[in-house]
Amino acid sequence: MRIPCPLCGPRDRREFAYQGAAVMLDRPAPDAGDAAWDDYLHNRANPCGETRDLWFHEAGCGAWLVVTRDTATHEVTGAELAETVASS
Amino acid sequence: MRIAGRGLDQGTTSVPFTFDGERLTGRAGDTLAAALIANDKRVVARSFKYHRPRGILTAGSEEPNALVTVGHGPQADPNVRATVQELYEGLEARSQNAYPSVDFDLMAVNDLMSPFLGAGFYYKTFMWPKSFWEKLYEPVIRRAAGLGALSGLANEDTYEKAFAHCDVLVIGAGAAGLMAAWAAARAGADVILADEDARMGGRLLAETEEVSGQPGHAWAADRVAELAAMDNVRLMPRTALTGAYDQGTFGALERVGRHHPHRPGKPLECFWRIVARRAILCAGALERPVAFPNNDRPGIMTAGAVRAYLNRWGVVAGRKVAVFANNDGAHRTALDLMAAGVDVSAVIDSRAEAQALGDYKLFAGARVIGTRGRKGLESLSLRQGDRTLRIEAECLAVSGGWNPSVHLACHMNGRPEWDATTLSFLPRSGMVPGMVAAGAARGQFSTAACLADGARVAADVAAELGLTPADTPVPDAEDRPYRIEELWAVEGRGRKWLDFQNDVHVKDVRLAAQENFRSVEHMKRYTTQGMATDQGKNSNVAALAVLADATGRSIPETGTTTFRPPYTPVSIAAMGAGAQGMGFAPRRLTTSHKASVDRGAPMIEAGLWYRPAYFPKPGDASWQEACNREVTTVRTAVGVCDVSTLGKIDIQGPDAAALLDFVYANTFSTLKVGRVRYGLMLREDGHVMDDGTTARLGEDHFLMTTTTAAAGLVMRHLEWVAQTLRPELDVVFTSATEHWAQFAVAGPKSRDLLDAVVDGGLDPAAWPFMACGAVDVMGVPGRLFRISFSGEHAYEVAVPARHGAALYRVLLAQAEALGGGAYGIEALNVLRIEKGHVTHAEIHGRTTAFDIGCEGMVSKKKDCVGFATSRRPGLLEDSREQLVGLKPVDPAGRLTGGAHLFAETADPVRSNDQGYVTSTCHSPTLGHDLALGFLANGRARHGETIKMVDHLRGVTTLARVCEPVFFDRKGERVRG
Amino acid sequence: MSVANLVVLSPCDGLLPGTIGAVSITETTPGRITAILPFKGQDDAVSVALKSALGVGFPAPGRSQAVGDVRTLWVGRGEALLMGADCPDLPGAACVDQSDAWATVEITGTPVEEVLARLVPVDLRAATFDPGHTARTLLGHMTASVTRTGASAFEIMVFRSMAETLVENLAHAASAVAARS
Amino acid sequence: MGVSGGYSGFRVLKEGVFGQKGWKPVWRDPDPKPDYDIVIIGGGGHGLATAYYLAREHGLTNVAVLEKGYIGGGNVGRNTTIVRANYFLPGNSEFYSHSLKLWEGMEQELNYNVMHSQRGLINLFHSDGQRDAFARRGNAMVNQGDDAILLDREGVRAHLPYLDFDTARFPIYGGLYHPRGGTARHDAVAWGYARGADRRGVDLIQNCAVTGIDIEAGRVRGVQTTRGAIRARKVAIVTAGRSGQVAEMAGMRLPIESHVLQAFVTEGLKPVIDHVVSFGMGHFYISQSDKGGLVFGGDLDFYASYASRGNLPMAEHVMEAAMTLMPAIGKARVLRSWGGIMDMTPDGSPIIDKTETEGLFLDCGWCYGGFKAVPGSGFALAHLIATGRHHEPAAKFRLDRFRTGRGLMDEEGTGSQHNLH
Repeated sequence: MRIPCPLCGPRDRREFAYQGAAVMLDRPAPDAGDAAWDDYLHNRANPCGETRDLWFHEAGCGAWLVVTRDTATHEVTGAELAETVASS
Repeated sequence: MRIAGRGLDQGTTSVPFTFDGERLTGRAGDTLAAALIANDKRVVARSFKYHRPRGILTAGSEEPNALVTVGHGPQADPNVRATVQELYEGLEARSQNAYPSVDFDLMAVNDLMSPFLGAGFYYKTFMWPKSFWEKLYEPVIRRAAGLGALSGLANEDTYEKAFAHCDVLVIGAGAAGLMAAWAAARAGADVILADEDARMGGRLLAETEEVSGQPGHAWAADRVAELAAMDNVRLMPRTALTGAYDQGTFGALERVGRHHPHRPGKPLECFWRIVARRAILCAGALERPVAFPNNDRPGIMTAGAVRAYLNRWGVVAGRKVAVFANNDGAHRTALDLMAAGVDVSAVIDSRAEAQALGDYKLFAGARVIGTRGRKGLESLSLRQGDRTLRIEAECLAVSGGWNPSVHLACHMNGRPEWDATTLSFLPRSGMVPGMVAAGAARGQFSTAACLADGARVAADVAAELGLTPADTPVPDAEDRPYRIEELWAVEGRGRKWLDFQNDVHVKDVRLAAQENFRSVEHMKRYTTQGMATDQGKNSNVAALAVLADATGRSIPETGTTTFRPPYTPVSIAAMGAGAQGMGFAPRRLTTSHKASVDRGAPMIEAGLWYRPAYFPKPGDASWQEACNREVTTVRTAVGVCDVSTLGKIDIQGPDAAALLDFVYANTFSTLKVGRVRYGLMLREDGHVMDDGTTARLGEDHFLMTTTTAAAGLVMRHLEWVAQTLRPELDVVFTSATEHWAQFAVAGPKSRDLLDAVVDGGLDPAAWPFMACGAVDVMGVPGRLFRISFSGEHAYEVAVPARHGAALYRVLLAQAEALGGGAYGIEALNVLRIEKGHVTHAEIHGRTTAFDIGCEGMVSKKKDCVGFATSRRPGLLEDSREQLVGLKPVDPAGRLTGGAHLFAETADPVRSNDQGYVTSTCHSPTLGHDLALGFLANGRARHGETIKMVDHLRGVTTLARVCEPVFFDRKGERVRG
Repeated sequence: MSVANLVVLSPCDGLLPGTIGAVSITETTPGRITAILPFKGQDDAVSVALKSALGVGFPAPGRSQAVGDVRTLWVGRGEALLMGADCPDLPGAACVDQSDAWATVEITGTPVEEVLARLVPVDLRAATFDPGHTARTLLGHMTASVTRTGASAFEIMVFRSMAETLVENLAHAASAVAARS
Repeated sequence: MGVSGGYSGFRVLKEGVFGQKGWKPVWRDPDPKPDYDIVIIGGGGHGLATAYYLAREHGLTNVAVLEKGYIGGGNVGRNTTIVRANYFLPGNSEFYSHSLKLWEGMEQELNYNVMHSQRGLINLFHSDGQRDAFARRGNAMVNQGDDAILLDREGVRAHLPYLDFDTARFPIYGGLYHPRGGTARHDAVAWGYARGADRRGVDLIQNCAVTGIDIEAGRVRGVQTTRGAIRARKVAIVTAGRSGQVAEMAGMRLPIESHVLQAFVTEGLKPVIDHVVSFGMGHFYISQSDKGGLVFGGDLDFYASYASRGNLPMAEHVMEAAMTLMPAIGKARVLRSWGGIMDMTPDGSPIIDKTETEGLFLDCGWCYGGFKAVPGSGFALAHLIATGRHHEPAAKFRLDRFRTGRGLMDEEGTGSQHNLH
């Protein structure tokens, strides 16, 4: 499996650490309440198909990425710097 | 036997080897199988279940029968395919799965029992009495099962792994593959051409057909030479593609050093990770046998193998050969044999309209219905219409048609489709993204079609890559149509074997259907069909056809099982190359490593680092004595310990403090420049992630310290926060761990020590507890932190790592002059337990700030990672297990790590469990054992006596619950 | 920099140089190394300041720049190493001394790509990885910085504490390559 | 009641004499009825065991098990066959203990040889700290009434002399020995429960995919399937590897992310490994099947996936762990690899619970520990469906523990949020 790092180009999966669904970018306010935090931290759409998830190029450039990927086929259709996604 | 004048390597040197201890001779270029055939060895193995005598079936890696052990001692290599193993001088091969010998195997008694040992019989018996399974049945079954044996000795051979990258990976170097590689290379692509055979050419080496007016093998040799001369082509013979993985990644196994006598240092095998923009699957096709009664006798081979042995190696497995097929391959085989002067006793063609193509006895519309010969084929019976005939034959060449090698194309869950013309499964396009099939791998069976297909597919691939395909002329070659008629199993008395190695026959498949194991997966699992070392390459399609027939469905309706990697088995040593011994993970060494080793310290692993456990001295009775001495040294004089392994992260920027406020539960923006503060870091789930001290070196400049074990995780976490949760913060950071060598200097005389090494001496007023700043250490710019893990007046002094070794020696010399010395992590652990400092034994991932008594550190005035979730009701309940100290009621009482805690009079069972012990030590300072642990509602129970029970070590001790600080509770010594 | 009492030891002290088959491995001494991490929006300013002070700018991802012995080497998102010169005053960036953090070796010889292909997952073929190209990647199980310095020469950097593992890994790979010929 | 008849050694001999002609289908292939008391979605190990115990323990036989493919085709047919009760956190401890007891009577109970082999399991440790952590675990096991023995280095050597005790990167300090741990023939477990349920009148309906869950006024009414609508008063979702998709039909989002876990089997070899060996530092565990194949695996590939296949980095890591731990198996050849879909919960422990929809039950989130749990899970879910009350040993497998933070069961201590296990 190869992940197209926007900074480094396509790299072997072994260079990356994984952190799950990109909904982790939408962190609730501290006082959002237990239900919001439960949903943020635990509940997942967990799709069989296209998903956006978070990868850390740990053995590479150190960038966090949002990768668009298919969980059924492992096709990777895109990768963006998470910082760009989070700042927009 | 060897046929004069045949084979590609005639007249080459003879090669001595042994088989089951017998000295034999083959010739250079032989496989072990070819050499065994040349030496008239018929029974070369025993089958898995019934221990039936078996001979060589095929001429390739799909061989299910001829598995042998090569070599001896630690080099012994079980389950080697004799059909793949190249002969070399001194090769030592032994047969397997037979006792006392492959010719006379006592376990063959199983075959007599076979009427009772049908598919799945074991699910229905061996249940009584209950205890007999482990004691009797299972050991007997295990000993009878298995094929070869491992030596039991640690591997001593070299294996390696490597990466390769290319534009186009061509898999298989037969007619299609050579053309594909040639065409792709001429278009300018970087090409890797891999073939599992030692010699490239595929079936061109095994057949007599001409290509472009040359013998096929000669044409292949020319192409290979041409490719070898091109800079953009890498030829990888002896390399089997084992798996197709995501985004154009392939696994491949190269046999590097298996074709010659053992050469120390040379790898036996290399496991390749090949990354290709495109792949062309030219893996050819595998011939399938026909299931007829007693079709497993030695001497019965696939027809293609008979031709390969004859044409490539000049050997044949019997004086009289018969041929049985449902396709034209039968005739081709007969003609080749006759041309070589071999007696062809009959050609049996199941197709009624078949015509003889030469001067041989043809039985059209006939079938083989039985065979004779206990240790090898002697004769066969055939039925043609109403008549039955017996034909003498020592070798029977069988062809049930060809199965395209679609395996790699199926590795990503794609299912091949049934083709009613070729009676085979063909790959669909797109099954593996970027891979296309060409030639026989997609059902193109004539040489001409393979050549043309290879060229065409390669041209398409080159165009897709933006290259300009060069004009690649396709040479002339035979272009006969592939004519085949369905024939899977022949009725008649006797077992009709499908899976030769696992001893699955037609009746087993029918029994599975009869018992309603109708799904192809159920049938496979119930009968073990296709689960042998060939993974059904020889038998799956026929078994599927039998199942389809038994269940009244068509083959496509019945489906296929899944092909999964690897295509051919891969040794663990190859895929795990480099890891044996110390290679499994990097070793991180501090600058004081050598000095510690020189002092005899046992070095122990801590988060990839090595740290000294303790420093023994002559006369020490045990490690405990050394540890006690080091603890006392620190408490009474001064000790020195390398703490460079702790993670150090340099954090700078206008928002550096804001970042720290967000990642730490407590506040850092209020920290003064030149001061250090202890920080507690939470995971977003509200549990403690790590702890450590952070120093403020400047208004916008901090240095964070992490634990040794969590350094990498914390770095990842900081990047996470900075890049995704708080991207607006103007802050940057980088690891500074490796630049610095840092040493703890702890004990009442630590100031005296540092006063001697810090340039200008140490002004006590400038260095209160938790101060930090730059100092020069013997002329070297360094840093000093007045922090303490031991609870003593202590410092940590850091210099650039190039000076680390020297500084450590200076510090030790100074310490020794003051009556102190080095201390290791055993003593460090005792010191911190005496002070009640937590480590990852306590912050083990399941504990919260509340649990460890640091709830007050979680600032309520700001958000931080883990803040909201740490407020969940379940994480703040008094009933939670809370950090406590434990002291034995009897000072001689033992406290042990991992023991559980109970009320004094309660039975030590789960329902009474109240907690557990995390850390223990013997405190030389206090003269008894100490422990930290977690106890339900523990903070409210100080003073209570509880029972500590360690079932595993047989220890029960009454202990007093106390505050988790045992020494200098007011912290006077650190400040003193 | 060193004084009489605090002797200097290089990361690969006692481990190198070495020649195995047709490759040679030597420890190199890049001089002072400073990690430069520009603050928000300061990338260009930092690059200009570097360039005017030393002639080398802040490198693009995957690239290095050199003027004589002074180099800048991209080592990750928003971070480059300035090597071979004291760091000029760069108000727009954090500058962190890393002179002692790295073990740096040069590996040279005809089969050098083959040797590194045993350890590094990145495509280092000359066609795609020119002199001056650099990659943060793995070498065995270590994170590493790999830079092509010539037709048959690469510079490898790993953290100092792993110098021994680096030398062992390279030696193993080189031996296996040499044993094939 | 059933069709397949009793199994015994005598019967095997008799059928052998008569050419195996007397063996009848192990289960029927009924068409679905329009109405059942209970519908279980998922014909894997847990679903089949649930059906069996509903019939056996509660006399409930108007039950259908709906399987979209073939029975036992999910993780119960694709795992490393380890059966153990060596958990230590409250909730897990009592559950797996109960499950192991059910294993120990399974063959006689089901009249089916699942080849449960209590050959002993050894978890290795490599530091003093790990020894204490394993001591905590072992003591919890003994507290629970199970077996655990703390072995020192020489104790491990006596059991496993082929390990690398001298040069391995992570030196062996000792091991936690669980003599009652072992393996079983995985497919047989599914078939045994299927046969047992079928014999008691449960309808096992293969090739029947559920496409919708009918809910009216907060109460479950039945399911839509590829073979028509089926009414039911109670419906249980027991679909490991597809829990998220099926729960979505009921409007639920689960605390689950599905991952791939690879496993490997070598060619057959004469007996060489007699135990189950677990090497936590290398995320590696291994045993040898009765057929002779070394069956082993490692950690998750670590990316969400439904592809049932993995990639090379983790496969290589597993082989590397094998080589550093037991270099004597280097010449064994991997014959086949496969990937299972693991429904990972945040804390790594499962869920057996009611849902907010009345009559709808959930049995999911088994992470990579579902096989050993088959009997215990089936027993507990049947109890919950039949009585409306949690079975005591499974009472802590609650869905709301993540929201409340109460009773989290994070055995690995890596965190109770996704992708840390």
